[in-house]
Amino acid sequence: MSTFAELLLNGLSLGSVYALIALGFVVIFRATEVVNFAHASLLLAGGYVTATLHDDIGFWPALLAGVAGAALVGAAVEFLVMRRYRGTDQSVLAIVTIGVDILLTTELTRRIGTDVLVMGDPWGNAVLTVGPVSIAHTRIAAFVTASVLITAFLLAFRYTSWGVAMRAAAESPETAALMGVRLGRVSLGAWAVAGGLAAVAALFLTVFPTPGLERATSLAALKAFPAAILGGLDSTTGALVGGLLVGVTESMATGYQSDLTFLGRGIGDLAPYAVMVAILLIRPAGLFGTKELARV
Amino acid sequence: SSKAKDDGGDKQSAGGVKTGEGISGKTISLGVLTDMSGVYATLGKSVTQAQQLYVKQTNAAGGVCGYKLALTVRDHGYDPQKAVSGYTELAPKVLGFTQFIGSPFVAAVKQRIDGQDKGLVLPQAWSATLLGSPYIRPIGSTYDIETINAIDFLMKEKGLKKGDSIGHVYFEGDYGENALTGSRYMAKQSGLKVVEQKIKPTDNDMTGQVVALKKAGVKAIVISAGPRQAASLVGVAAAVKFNVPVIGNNSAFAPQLLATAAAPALEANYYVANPSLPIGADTPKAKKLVADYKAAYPKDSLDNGVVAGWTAASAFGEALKKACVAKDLTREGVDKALLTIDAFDPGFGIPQNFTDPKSASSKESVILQPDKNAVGGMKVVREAEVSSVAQGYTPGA
Amino acid sequence: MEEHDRVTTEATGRQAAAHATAQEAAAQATAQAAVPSGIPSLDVRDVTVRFAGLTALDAVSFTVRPGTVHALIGPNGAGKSTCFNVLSGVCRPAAGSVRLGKHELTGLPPHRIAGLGVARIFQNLALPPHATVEDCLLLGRHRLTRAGFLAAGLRLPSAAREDRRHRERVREIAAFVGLERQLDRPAGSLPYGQQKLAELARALCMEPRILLLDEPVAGMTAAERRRTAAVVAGVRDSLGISIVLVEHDMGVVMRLADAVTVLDFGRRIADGAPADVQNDPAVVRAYLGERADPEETAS
Amino acid sequence: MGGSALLVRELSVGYGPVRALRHVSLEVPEAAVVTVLGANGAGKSTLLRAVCRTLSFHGGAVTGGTVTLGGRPLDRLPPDRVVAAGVSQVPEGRRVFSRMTVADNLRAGALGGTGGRADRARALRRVHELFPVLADRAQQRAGLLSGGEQQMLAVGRALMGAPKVLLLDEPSLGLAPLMAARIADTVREINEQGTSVLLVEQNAALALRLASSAYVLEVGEVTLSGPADELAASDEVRRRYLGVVDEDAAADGASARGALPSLSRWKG
Amino acid sequence: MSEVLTRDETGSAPRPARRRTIRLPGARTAIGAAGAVLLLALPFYVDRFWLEAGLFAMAAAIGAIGLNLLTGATGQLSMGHAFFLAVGAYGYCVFAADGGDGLTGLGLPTWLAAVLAVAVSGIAGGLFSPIAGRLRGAYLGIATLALIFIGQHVLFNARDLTGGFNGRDVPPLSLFGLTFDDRELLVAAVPFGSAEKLWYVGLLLLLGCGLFARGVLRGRPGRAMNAIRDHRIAAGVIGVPVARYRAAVFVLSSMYAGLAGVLLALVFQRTVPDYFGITLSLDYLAMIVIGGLGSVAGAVVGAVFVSLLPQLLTRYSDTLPLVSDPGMGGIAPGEAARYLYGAAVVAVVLFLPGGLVRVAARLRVKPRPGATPGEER
Ligand SMILES: Nc1ncnc2c1ncn2[C@@H]1O[C@H](COP(=O)(O)OP(=O)(O)OP(=O)(O)O)[C@@H](O)[C@H]1O
Ligand SMILES: Nc1ncnc2c1ncn2[C@@H]1O[C@H](COP(=O)(O)OP(=O)(O)OP(=O)(O)O)[C@@H](O)[C@H]1O
Ligand SMILES: [Mg+2]
Ligand SMILES: [Mg+2]
Repeated sequence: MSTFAELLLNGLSLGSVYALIALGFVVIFRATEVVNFAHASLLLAGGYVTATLHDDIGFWPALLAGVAGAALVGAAVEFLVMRRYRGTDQSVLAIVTIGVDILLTTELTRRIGTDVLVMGDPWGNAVLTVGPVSIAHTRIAAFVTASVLITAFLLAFRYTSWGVAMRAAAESPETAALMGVRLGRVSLGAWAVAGGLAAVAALFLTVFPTPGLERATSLAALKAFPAAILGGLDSTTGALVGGLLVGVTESMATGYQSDLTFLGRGIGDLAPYAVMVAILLIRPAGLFGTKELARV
Repeated sequence: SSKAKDDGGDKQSAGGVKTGEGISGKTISLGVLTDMSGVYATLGKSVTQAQQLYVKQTNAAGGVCGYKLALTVRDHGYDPQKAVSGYTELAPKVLGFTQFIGSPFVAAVKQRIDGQDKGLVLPQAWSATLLGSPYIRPIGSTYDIETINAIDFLMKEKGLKKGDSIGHVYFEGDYGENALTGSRYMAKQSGLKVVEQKIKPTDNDMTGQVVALKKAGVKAIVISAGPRQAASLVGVAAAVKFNVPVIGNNSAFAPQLLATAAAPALEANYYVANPSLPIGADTPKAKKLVADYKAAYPKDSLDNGVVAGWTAASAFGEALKKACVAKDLTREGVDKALLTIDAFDPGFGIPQNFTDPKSASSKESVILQPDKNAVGGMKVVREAEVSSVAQGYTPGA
Repeated sequence: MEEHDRVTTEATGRQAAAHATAQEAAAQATAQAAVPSGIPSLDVRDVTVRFAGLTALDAVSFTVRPGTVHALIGPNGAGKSTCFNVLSGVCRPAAGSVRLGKHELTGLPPHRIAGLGVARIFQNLALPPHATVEDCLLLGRHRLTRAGFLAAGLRLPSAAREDRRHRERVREIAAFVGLERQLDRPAGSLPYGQQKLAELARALCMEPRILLLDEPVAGMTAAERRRTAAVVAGVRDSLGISIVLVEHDMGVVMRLADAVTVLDFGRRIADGAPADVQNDPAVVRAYLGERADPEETAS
Repeated sequence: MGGSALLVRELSVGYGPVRALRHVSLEVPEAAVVTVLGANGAGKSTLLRAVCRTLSFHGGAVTGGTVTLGGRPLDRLPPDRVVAAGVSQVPEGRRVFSRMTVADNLRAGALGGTGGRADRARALRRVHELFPVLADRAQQRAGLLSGGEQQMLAVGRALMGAPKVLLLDEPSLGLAPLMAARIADTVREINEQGTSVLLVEQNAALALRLASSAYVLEVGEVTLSGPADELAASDEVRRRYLGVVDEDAAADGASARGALPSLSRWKG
Repeated sequence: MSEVLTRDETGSAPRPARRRTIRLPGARTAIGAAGAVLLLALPFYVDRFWLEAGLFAMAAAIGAIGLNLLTGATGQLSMGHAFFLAVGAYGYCVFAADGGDGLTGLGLPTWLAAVLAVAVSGIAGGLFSPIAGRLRGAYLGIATLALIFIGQHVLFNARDLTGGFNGRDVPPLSLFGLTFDDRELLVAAVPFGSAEKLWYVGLLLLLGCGLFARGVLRGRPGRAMNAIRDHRIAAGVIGVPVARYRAAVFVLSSMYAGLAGVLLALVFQRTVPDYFGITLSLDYLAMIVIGGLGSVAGAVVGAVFVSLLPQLLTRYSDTLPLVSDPGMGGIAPGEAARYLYGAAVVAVVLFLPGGLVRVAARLRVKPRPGATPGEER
């Protein structure tokens, strides 16, 4: 039982990191309807800035700088690339983000080289032990951060005019422009925010229990895809629930691997996708996503 | 047409040395198929740089047999298509390959190597599946043997005993699964039980694995994964006070880890089995290599990839020298020459025996321990040794 | 549109009324002559549609006699388009039945209903913006053509023959609605009114037995409306098919309809001949509006 | 602030090689209602797009001429600045944000406005009075509304911004007669409060009654213009846009019947 | 290629309708013939490296055509294409191998094995149709990503079928007594190895697949597919059985992928699981976007671009500017290649909206300045 509790807790804590990454996908998707494949590289950028600066200026300023840096990179991507696209097909833009991702990742991995960079976070490898189970302080911080940020975005999307403008721009740029929405600013803002979020996610993705930021870190961002989708690509609540679900699924599949050998080993990575497909079969727009309109 | 077959592939040079593909004028071309932008970039970079260093030094010393060596490097980024293309491109131009990263890719062109090209390939992969070809020759103990030796170390010096369980965390793919073969064999021979945990290179957080292994009550853990996974595993285990020894294969450590928060735990509880002495070994050759490498690449860290690259390049060089003595620098000549080398020591403590293509060139492993103060971050805790189980083990059997 | 009606009907009202009877007689006559035996009647019985917390259709019944134009009118949100959605299979009613001849339509998927000869135009345009008008119309012939993946991929002669034949018919229909010169333009570049015509042509390309028209003249000038109305009348007269018409332009409704059903809040509030319905107080109150100050009609 | 007269001078617009407007000049004086009549494809929507600078979304561009609002050129501004300058448009074909709720659509309408919270609340109340169904359906997604309800929403949304100049592209499209009349009242009412209106409307009778002056656009050019009542009296306009059939209506009708297009049956 | 299907650069902006081009009759045929002769003669002149690169491009083109049918023409985003390639490649091995290497092999004639492998890919696509028929857009895209992970899992774990991480050998194709392996065959004094021989097979397959897809796109199914993409509900009302069509296109597209997989396997001579990962799927998407969505020529052009560019860049990496030897602090050759590749993807999509085929079309149809069609409406 305690193993189960431990795995559950571990899954939830891992899931909160995924939720943070997924939130980045959600923000861009809501504002531009683009699936952002470059999110992984934003993550790397944010982490890189934090990791290289913390020695000199201390952790919190470095984190702030990381957030700002990644936001800047995100904004630059929007300004230099996304904005120049003159078509309407969002899947084409998704491909563009793949190109951007290749560029950014190559540059950052070249800079990171073969190093493993540490974040200099204040939590270290401390764990909180409650009865039989223990949980890392970093993960508690991740959970709190994810919850706070996700709630904040939920409220912002729903209640501020920024949120309304964003959704309007995503749905029909032309009509939104007629409402006075500054299209450029909205999507620039979204990309910057997504960049900032990526930097926060990068922090939690690379602190204990993982050794640090290195070139393969961006691959881990892929795991947040099923999280974003099964929650619903345009839902902040979905990002949280999806992230947690993916985390728990992965943790359980790993923890009970030896009881599941008939499926082949190493299904920890596969299980989230299986859950995702199952959920999509029942709810094609994810758990909390906006359903497709069905009237003519 | 330009491709029309012209006979006379083999030429006789002035000195009476027979030459063939890969040699033009006074230059011997050697191929390097490496990964400097993909998942094995860390390894690829060190290996390649060490080999370039070797070539530079050899040429400075007059080359081999009066021929200069030249490396042609192709970076495939661990992409099968690029790797195969790289091979196709270089195969007609080079005498052999001093480096070929990625055993699946070596396997992909194995038919061509064995069937028609017949050039010597020294892959930087230690999977036993590559054994058996007279042309493809991994250097040093393969992962299965290394793992057997590693567990042997645990049993002899870390209190692991018959009836205990050990955990084995391993990568999907050639490396991990070959190591798993070793641990399974060892377990059978020594009455241990293996609790398997397969992971992927994208997994960076080993908490789930630690929980599972703790639940299974293992007394020690073998990890056949990357440095990050090792660091996470050891770090998490220490944090939850799960104090069992952890030992990894040679690829499961990088000196960079000693700069991370996991360093104390690694120094306390982590061991690495290695097919040779570490880069920081106390041999004259090692010391010279360290000095030269530092001079040539001041910004790069010293790791075992340097040793591996140097070893492979010098083994190839050795074969070339022997072939030159036999006045046959054709591919066959070099292959034959390698088969006569039975105790070549590139300077890292373990002699290599290339006479039998079916078995690894050595079965010895050195056990190392992370140490911040050592060059390359590792110190020796047990000298080169073959366990008795490894002695009796034949790969693939 | 109200004013507009007043204008037109004021000018042509009597004449239209006079026509109405003549026309009805003519329609009756043509109904005998032109209604192909294959045109079944459409029976809508007690159809109820509910959306979360809203009854969009409440036990609505009406019958479309073969070869007639049946108008469905009512205020915005009365449930007219929803009714079309039921008829064309886009939306499944909670209760009730729709019968086309001997076929029960409720529960059939849209393409099966289309296969039975029910064609429809959409209130909010549904033309692919990049395809040429010709391709749009050819799409309408989907149900009448056979070429599958294999035939089309291998360019079997049968597919080529079929293609040629149907392109000819498409041109004929385009000429009929007046789009022959727009055939190779992308549908999205046509002005709104012509897009509506293209929709109509596409529906005609399905060689329907029942044609459902959802606001066919919206967004057209008076002259264009007259022309389109003439096209619709031409369809009924020359093809003899049944037409269900939803339209807010009462002038057009009065000119074309043989029978009218009025919906309000999903309920049927009137049903009968156009002239009767137009004077029904409930209809006037709910739909037409009671203001008839002289100043308005004077323009 | 220089008044709110909208002045269009010698405007030419092209969609690639297609020339949609040629040297169109037009004036919407302060606090006036001006209407533009024209057949399908005459370029009415194009004109409104040119004023609001949304042509680029349709692959079109202004090739000549100027647009000024109260003397201030709107020519090089992005669309949002045009809105900020006080021009608001109800685009053709509804264009509601179908995945957003009705309430959010109305909020989107207020995005470009300069009014405070109280102004917005007042505007919202007025829209709800005008179209009660929008209040009932506040939380429904706009795409699920009926066609006419969407049109009401589109009009209501434009009213939320309290513009100086309101451009309406066929506001009565698909509205029931009763509702169309209500729109007419609304236009009159907001005009009385000082907003100038440029009205494009197929319901020419309604448009001419509301407007003080009118323009007729044909194939991209202004062919007629003048005070609305004069235009309403012209034969051309009566025949083509008011649908008034001449005295020999009967004959005309008969000939029309005779000329009824016909289509042979398909003998598949 | 199929003009109608290429997406336009500006949303609703349509192209000018009439293209007044006076084309010299025969000029195109002449160019076509010259191209054909060139392609046929290549194996006599160029190295195996180039032939192999060409064959990779051909296989990619076949797969991309299939993906374009699905994503470009029907609007169903698929990121799981690599899975179906794997099914084709491994399917062929299983059917054709004789079991000599200890892995499952049915020992069927190789041509039959190829046909069956394609069929099995189609079936795999069909099995996915409950999901393919239900999901749309990004949701479908990422759901298909699951296929990749499932595929990788199976490839690594179903040892008997796949040979695990090291993959399995691919039996060479034999047709009419000719075996497409590396045993040298002298043709006009030129030694023909597997690459030379397969070249012609590849050309033939690509031609066949391209023509077939073009027929489909221009015919009745193509129109129905586009209708589904543009307006699903309306398509149903017009009489298109939407779910059936979506499933059918998914199956067809999987079969194309399967065939591409078979060809790739034959070229590689060995199948390895690492190849069939997410990168491959993304590459295929890049191909159709770069080439031009919805058209056959677009898929081919995009495939050639995407599969040859990295090869070229890697091959000539040493001569690229700014590139230095490893360890010299400069940009490594592989990195330079990736920079250029990423930049090319971005640049093509941004500056050549509609894809590379539109450039070709534009060059062909040179608009004469001043001669604007007197488009009256
Ligand atoms: N899918 C749906 N979900 C929720 N409500 C719906 C849905 N479809 C229609 N409605 C509601 O049902 C009512 C009837 O809509 P319908 O489209 O049938 O009206 P209509 O008579 O066609 O009106 P109009 O003349 O304005 O087009 C409307 O109030 C609409 O909001
Ligand atoms: N995106 C476009 N690309 C090319 N041509 C266009 C485009 N949009 C409109 N046009 C053309 O420009 C001309 C004017 O169109 P516009 O939409 O302005 O007409 P309109 O007067 O509003 O017609 P309607 O009354 O039908 O709305 C038409 O010939 C139309 O075909
Ligand atoms: Mg309606
Ligand atoms: Mg218009």
